[in-house]
Amino acid sequence: MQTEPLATGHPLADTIARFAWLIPVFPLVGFVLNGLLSLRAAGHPGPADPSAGGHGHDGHHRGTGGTGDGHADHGHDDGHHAARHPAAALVSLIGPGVLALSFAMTLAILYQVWVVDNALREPYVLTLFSWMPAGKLSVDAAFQIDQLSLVMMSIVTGIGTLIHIFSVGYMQDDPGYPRYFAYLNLFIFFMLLLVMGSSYPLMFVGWEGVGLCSYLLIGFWFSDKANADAGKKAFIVNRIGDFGFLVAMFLMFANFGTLTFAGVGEAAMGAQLGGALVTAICLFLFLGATGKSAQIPLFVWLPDAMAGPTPVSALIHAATMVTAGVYLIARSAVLFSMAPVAQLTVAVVGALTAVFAATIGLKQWDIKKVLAYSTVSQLGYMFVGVGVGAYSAGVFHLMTHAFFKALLFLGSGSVIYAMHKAYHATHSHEDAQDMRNMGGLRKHMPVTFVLMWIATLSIAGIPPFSGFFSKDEILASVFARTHGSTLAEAHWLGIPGSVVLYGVYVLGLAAALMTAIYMTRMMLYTFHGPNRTGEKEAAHLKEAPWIMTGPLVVLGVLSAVGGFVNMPALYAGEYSEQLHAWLEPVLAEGTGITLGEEGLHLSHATEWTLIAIAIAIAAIGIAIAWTRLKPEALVAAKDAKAEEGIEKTLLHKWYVDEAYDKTVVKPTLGISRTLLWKGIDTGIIDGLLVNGSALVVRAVGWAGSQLQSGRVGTYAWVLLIGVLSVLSAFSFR
Amino acid sequence: MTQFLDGIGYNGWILPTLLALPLLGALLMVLQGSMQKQDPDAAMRSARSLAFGIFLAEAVLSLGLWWSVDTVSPDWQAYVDAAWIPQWGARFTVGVDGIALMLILLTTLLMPLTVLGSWTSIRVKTHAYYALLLILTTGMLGVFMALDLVFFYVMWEVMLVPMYLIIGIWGGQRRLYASLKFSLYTMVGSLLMLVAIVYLGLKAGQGGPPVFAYDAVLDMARTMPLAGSFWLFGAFAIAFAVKVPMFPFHTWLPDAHVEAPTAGSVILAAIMLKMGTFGFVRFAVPLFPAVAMHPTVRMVMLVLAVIGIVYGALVALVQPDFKKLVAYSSVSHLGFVMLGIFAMTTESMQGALMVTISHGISTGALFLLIGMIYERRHTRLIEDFGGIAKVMPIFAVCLTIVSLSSIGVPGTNGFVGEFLVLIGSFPTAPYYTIIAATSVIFAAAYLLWAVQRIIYNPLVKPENEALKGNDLNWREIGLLTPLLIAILWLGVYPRPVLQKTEAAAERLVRGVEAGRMGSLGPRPRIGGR
Amino acid sequence: MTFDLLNPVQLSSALLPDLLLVAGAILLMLMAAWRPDSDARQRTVGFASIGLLVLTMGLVVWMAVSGLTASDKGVIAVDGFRWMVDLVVLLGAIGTIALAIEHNVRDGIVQAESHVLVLFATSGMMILAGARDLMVVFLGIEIMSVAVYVLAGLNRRSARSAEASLKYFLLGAFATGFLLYGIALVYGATGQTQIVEIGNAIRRFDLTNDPMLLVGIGLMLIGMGFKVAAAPFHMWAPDVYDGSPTPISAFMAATVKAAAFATFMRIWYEAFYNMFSGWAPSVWWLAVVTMVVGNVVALSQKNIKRMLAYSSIVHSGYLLVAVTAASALASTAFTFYVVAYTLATFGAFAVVASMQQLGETDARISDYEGLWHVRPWLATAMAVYLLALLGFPVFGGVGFFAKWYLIQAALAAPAGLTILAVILVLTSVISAGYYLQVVRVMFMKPRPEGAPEPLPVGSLTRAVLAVTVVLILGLGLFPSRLVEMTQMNAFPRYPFSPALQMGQPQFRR
Amino acid sequence: MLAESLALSALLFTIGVVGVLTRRNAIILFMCVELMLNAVNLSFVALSKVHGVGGQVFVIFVMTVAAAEAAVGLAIIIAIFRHRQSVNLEDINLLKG
Repeated sequence: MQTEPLATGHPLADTIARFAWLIPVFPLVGFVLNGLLSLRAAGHPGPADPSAGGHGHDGHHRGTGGTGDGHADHGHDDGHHAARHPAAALVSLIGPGVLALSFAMTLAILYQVWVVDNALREPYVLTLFSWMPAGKLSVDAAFQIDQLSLVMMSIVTGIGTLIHIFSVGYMQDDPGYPRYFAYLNLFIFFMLLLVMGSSYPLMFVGWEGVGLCSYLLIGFWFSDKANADAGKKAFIVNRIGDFGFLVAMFLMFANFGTLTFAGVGEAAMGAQLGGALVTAICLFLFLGATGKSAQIPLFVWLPDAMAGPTPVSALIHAATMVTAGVYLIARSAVLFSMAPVAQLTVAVVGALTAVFAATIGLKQWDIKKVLAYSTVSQLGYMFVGVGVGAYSAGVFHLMTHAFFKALLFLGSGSVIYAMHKAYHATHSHEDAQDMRNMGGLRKHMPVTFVLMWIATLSIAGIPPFSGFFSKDEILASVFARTHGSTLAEAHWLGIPGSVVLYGVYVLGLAAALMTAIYMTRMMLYTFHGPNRTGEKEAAHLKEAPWIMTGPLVVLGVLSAVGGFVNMPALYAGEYSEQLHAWLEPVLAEGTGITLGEEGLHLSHATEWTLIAIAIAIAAIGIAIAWTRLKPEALVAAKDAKAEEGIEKTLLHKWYVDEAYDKTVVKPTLGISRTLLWKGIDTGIIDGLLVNGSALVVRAVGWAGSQLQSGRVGTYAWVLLIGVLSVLSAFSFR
Repeated sequence: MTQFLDGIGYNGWILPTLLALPLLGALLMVLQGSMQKQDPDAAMRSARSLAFGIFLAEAVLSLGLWWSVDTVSPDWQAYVDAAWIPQWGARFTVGVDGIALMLILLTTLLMPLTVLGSWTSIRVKTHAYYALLLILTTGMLGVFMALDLVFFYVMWEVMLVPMYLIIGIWGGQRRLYASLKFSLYTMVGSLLMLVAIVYLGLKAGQGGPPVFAYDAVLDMARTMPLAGSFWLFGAFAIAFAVKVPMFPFHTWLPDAHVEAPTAGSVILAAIMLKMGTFGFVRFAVPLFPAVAMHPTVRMVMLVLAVIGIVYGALVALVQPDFKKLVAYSSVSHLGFVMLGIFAMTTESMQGALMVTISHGISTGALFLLIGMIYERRHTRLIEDFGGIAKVMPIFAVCLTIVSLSSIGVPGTNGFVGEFLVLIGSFPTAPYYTIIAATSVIFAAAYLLWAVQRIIYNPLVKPENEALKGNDLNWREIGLLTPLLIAILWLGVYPRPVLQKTEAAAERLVRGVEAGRMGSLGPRPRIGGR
Repeated sequence: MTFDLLNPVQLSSALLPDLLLVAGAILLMLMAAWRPDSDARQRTVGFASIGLLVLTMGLVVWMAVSGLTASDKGVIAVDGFRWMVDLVVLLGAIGTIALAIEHNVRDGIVQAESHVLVLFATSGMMILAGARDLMVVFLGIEIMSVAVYVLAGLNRRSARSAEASLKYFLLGAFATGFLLYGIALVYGATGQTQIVEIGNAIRRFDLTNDPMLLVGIGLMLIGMGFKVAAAPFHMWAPDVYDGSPTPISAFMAATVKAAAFATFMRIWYEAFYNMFSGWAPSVWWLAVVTMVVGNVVALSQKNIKRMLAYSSIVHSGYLLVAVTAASALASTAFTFYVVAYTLATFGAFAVVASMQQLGETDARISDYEGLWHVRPWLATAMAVYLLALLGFPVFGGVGFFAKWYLIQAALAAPAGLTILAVILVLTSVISAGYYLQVVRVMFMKPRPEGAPEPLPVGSLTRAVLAVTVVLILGLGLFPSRLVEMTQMNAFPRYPFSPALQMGQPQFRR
Repeated sequence: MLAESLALSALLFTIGVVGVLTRRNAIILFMCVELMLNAVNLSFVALSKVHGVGGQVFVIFVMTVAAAEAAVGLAIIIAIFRHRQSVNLEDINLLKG
């Protein structure tokens, strides 16, 4: 292994940062240990064998219907409440423990960056070994520590730690407990690779790795076909995006000769602004991002992904993995800024996704589905941000979203946990995730109730909660770029860029309105109004243990105050735009290209107007929901009528899944089976050419043997034919 | 290590020894078999131990090549040359370069595992079985090290009969059809190559006695006019394309794979298919660079390679039989190798070699796993399984890891090869590469779907529930462990392998570049260390 | 020394092995007729015959190594080619008698004369091997044929045997008519019956376009084609091989064919070499038709003897490739191929003979099902023979190099027979269909319930099997000695006509 | 004279061939073959007028061989007659395929 030549002399080289490779290694170690524990237990069938009574709870679980968490079923049905995994204590220590170590390490590096002068004028690249040297290609296993990756690392390890701790409580009774933490640790490892990798291929490793873990965790309760299907779907849809990522890398290598962030950024600076090459690279990269970050047209996997345990949804499908696409674009800031058309594409797709997903979120009954579509919608926001070249705004929203969406998911996890316990106690088979079965939970779960409202206000964009600042900044950035930026001057599908940007802005507002509506709706149905769980069950509803609510509280605080790190200069004075400033060394170059030399500045009046509009929209949304929706009128899921018309369409998510199934999946399978396999393979090649020629030869042989009649006369005639042929050959040469 | 090996003259005797040892073993096996006739169980035990011992010795012996072979040197390594049939110019000439080295090691290291994979599944005529396996090994190793075209051809054909018998005697239901199809398909290709080899030898002899030495033939072949070498290339290419197998010559493979016993499938996939690609790399392309790189020819090969990639994946998608699915996935994977070879850049060539090796490991492991579950359940139909992860968690873990490697998830060996092939091919064959890259989607689709239906989903079938407590035993874990380690090791740190093959790949690419311009270009020269 | 063949004493010396065999055979016939037939008697005469053959072989070897030659003027050749063919023929005869001694019981043949007939046929073949005069050729063919006509009908209890004999006789005589007419016309055109003189006359008078000569050669080609069972003159062969007692089938398939081909080669290379452009297209087509027809029809055979008969037809096609190639290399390839082919065919028939049940006359391939499980070595030996016939390396031993050599000859031929070589290999793919079919029946199928246990294999048969297998496999790994032997007697040693020497012969396909 | 003799010989030979092709009786077939051989003999004799005695010597050989062949052939025909009670070649087709 070679030591890093690049890093020597870097201000961070002599600090703890040179051990940054430990950050991903801790979770990897955790994965190995937990994995071994899980296998070891599996290998020794005993009283605590995970599959004991496996049958019973399978049946039970299917009874609950839908894609709900079935966690409480596992290991409980046989009545052995103490059926905890034998290694549970050790696992509970290792799983969150390794994460805490990583988080601590990240903080330590952050601290170093703080104390060392000019610590990160240049990114600190830590090369471990040469990974794929072949010909001109040289890909190193190297980590890049810079402001952007530090933000991401902090989010991943910080939120990760919280969610790990939450999981200790949430998953405690699951027979697959060590396996769960093994997967979770592995996920963190890959996520850290993704954000720390110093080149696209290394990022791709993490990219695919998190997809893999997502697959494993979505299908964690694989005994239910729906869960396993959801995992598979997530992986395959993601792979479509990965294809784009791959092609983008091919283009980069073929044209720039390098795949490191630094190298590509440098090469991109020299490329032609708006040239076909950078545009193509960016569009392919964006295809990758749409897969991972669930944007149109590849968003379909994310709602299904809710089949996984709820902490997984919080960690992977809200806070970290799904934001990888945003990170990818922020990482490629220069590249994207050189391709305004690609940027506009990103923004438009983001805006459309934001609105589209929000409409679906309006009519979902499953609490996690609401949050899932909300996530898709918010990711759309982030793409709008990075799409218009406001990379730091995108990253900002990424961060606040990580706070409040993790909180929302964990909160909903708390709720589901409580619902489950209640239904389990009464042996009911009702759906624990259907909001129609909830209602009035604030009495039973006050802590969760309060925290969830904080998150809701945050996501709706009510000041001073974090979501307000980030969302506002994105919308303001869009508005600001409608004039004078490279985007405004570009043409997207023939439409002038400024028109497109206005459209994006309006869509963003629409999405914000709907967000406020569906979030309020969710809160109303869940916590307000009368309880619809059932009389017997209601007695069992209670707040989750502190190991679960503890992390919720932390997230609640973050959701509430997280926005202060990047307040607008308009009113925050010297405390303004700190995140922006922090990220400047990484992102400024890209933003600069979009905005031009001197940048763009909105007048204060305009800014105040924009803020007012945003707040008004959020308030209107909440008001609409609060006044129009009547939780009292709701009936429990089992008594509910089927929806009609547009409501049904929304409930069925605009029938996108069905459309994909009809236009892509079914035809692919059909063509493969009937045309390719049965037709070409067994039909033409095997049947006609291979066996056919064999048959022809055999048939001719059979005919020949029929000529061999056994009669001397025939033989003499054949001989004569030979005689005549030979003689004529000799005579007529 | 290198000094020690030099001290014992390792390079001077290792290659002939590697060839002779299995033959000797086969002889021993036959002798032991003829002495032990009564108890088939006792025969099985003694036969498999003997076979394992011999293969292990072979593997250990071959390991020294890793150190003793100087892969950077332009000379053939471990070179041995002896007279054989002087009147025909046929010689016993063997030697290796970095490419052959890897394939030889793959073979020798995999063979002991195939014995372990056959440990309990082969119960009748065990001595004959292992004797054939041993002879097969000689043939395979011979192909990889032959530097004389006659010797190469003999070794090439030698593999056919043992495999024919292994499929036909110890195979499944349709073994007769499959074995015949396998042998006829292969023969069609190889006999045309025979004509081409003889022709080349005569030409190289320049009117005198024929010359079949690789280097001499190479020199001669590169000076041949395009029209003539077109047919010769065609003859070689068909022989190798059948073996690879390239679309549309692939239909023997699913049948052969499905019907062959586990070890047969493993060897077929892991090693024998590689002879096809090796043949392209060693013979068809460097001998006739002007033809191989002729725009039309190259286009045809690339198109077939890409068709193979996508087509194999799509057909794999709808296979009800897991073994058949893996067989079609081989068609797809080998398409990558062909793409890499005909894209003809150093990166793609090294990627092709990487795919060659990692496909051997992953698909070999897949077949071993299928064999293990087949021994327990006596079915390979995907729909017969479900929820196996609950009753056989270790099996499930292994299957998952191996499948991921086959899908090409980064961090596993599968990714490195495919990535290098694709990124290396893009500059010279961009559109083909993009189409080929779509297979990352299909590969995930067919394998994950199959894996899901096998180890996930509800556990409802009583036969599957009965597997409880019947998870992989220590032998099976032991035989999978090296493969799993290799999967991860090559995925994370493939550099040693890439370094070993780099010089050879680069020489090949430069030689072909020069050859298509009509000059001789760099090539390995005779002379061992 | 060099024999002067015009001197009767020296001529007799040159014919010493032939004379020894004939004389011995006459004595043995008397011995056989002396006492009533019995199995013991048959064995005694058989062993005596083998002894005589071994003696003759010794003489042949001695004459071969002592480097004897003869003047070109003469009716008999004294050269390596003759000795090689003699050795092949004698070995075949020894094997035939060895098989017959043990096999005759199964067919119910007790006549001791059967062995003597083999000796007479062998003497005819030896004459053919050296014949350098069309009269001698005719005599040799007839001595051989008349004996073999009888041998085919040796099993007097079997209607099939009688039918085989009749068909062979009638068609053989019919073909002899063509051969003889051809000889007459060649004689008419050149005024010569001596082979070398014919060649000289053609060169001297430039008869390449002489119609009478051409028709004569055509007719002779027909006669020869019949004897070597080239399609479409092959129709007799399957029936005759099928009906004859198995050792005799082996004798016919292996040695009779070798001898007939030997004289074919000698006439074509020594007399008609300069008529190349006249006969080459016909022989080319004959080779193609023979390869295709033999292979294709063999596929649908259910009887193993018939299958082997078609296989022998196929191999005639391959050998015709060597004739077409018309070069020194081709003649050595021819000799090599004949050796390999004789070993393999003979071995295969030996297995068929040892598989035959008492009184059984119809040897079906299905009888071999699961043979490996009851007679592993017999099955393995059969596999080796079949793979040798298929031309497979190592497992088929020398069969592969035989085919290799033929391809080499075809490709190196002055006329460039690339297409013929390709056809050769493509048709041999078809042959895999039936050769491997037998292998798969033997190895891959279970022994059927109630299938009769094969009779024990006698020690002589075992010896035949062992010798052939060892030779096939041994020569398959190290063929260079045999190559060396064949190269010592390369044709043609006679000058080409100027037209042929200048550039390529005018024959293109 | 030579040309006429050769023509006659060819004619006789053809008659023999046609006989072989059309007749179904083994003995008659054999007779036709004998006719072919004797036609050739005629050629030899005629040609020896040009080329010397070689042809005549050949004729002696042919006659000798034909006699031997006749002896063996008739014996074979008798053998088949014993099995089939017929010498009609249409009936003799046990061996075929």
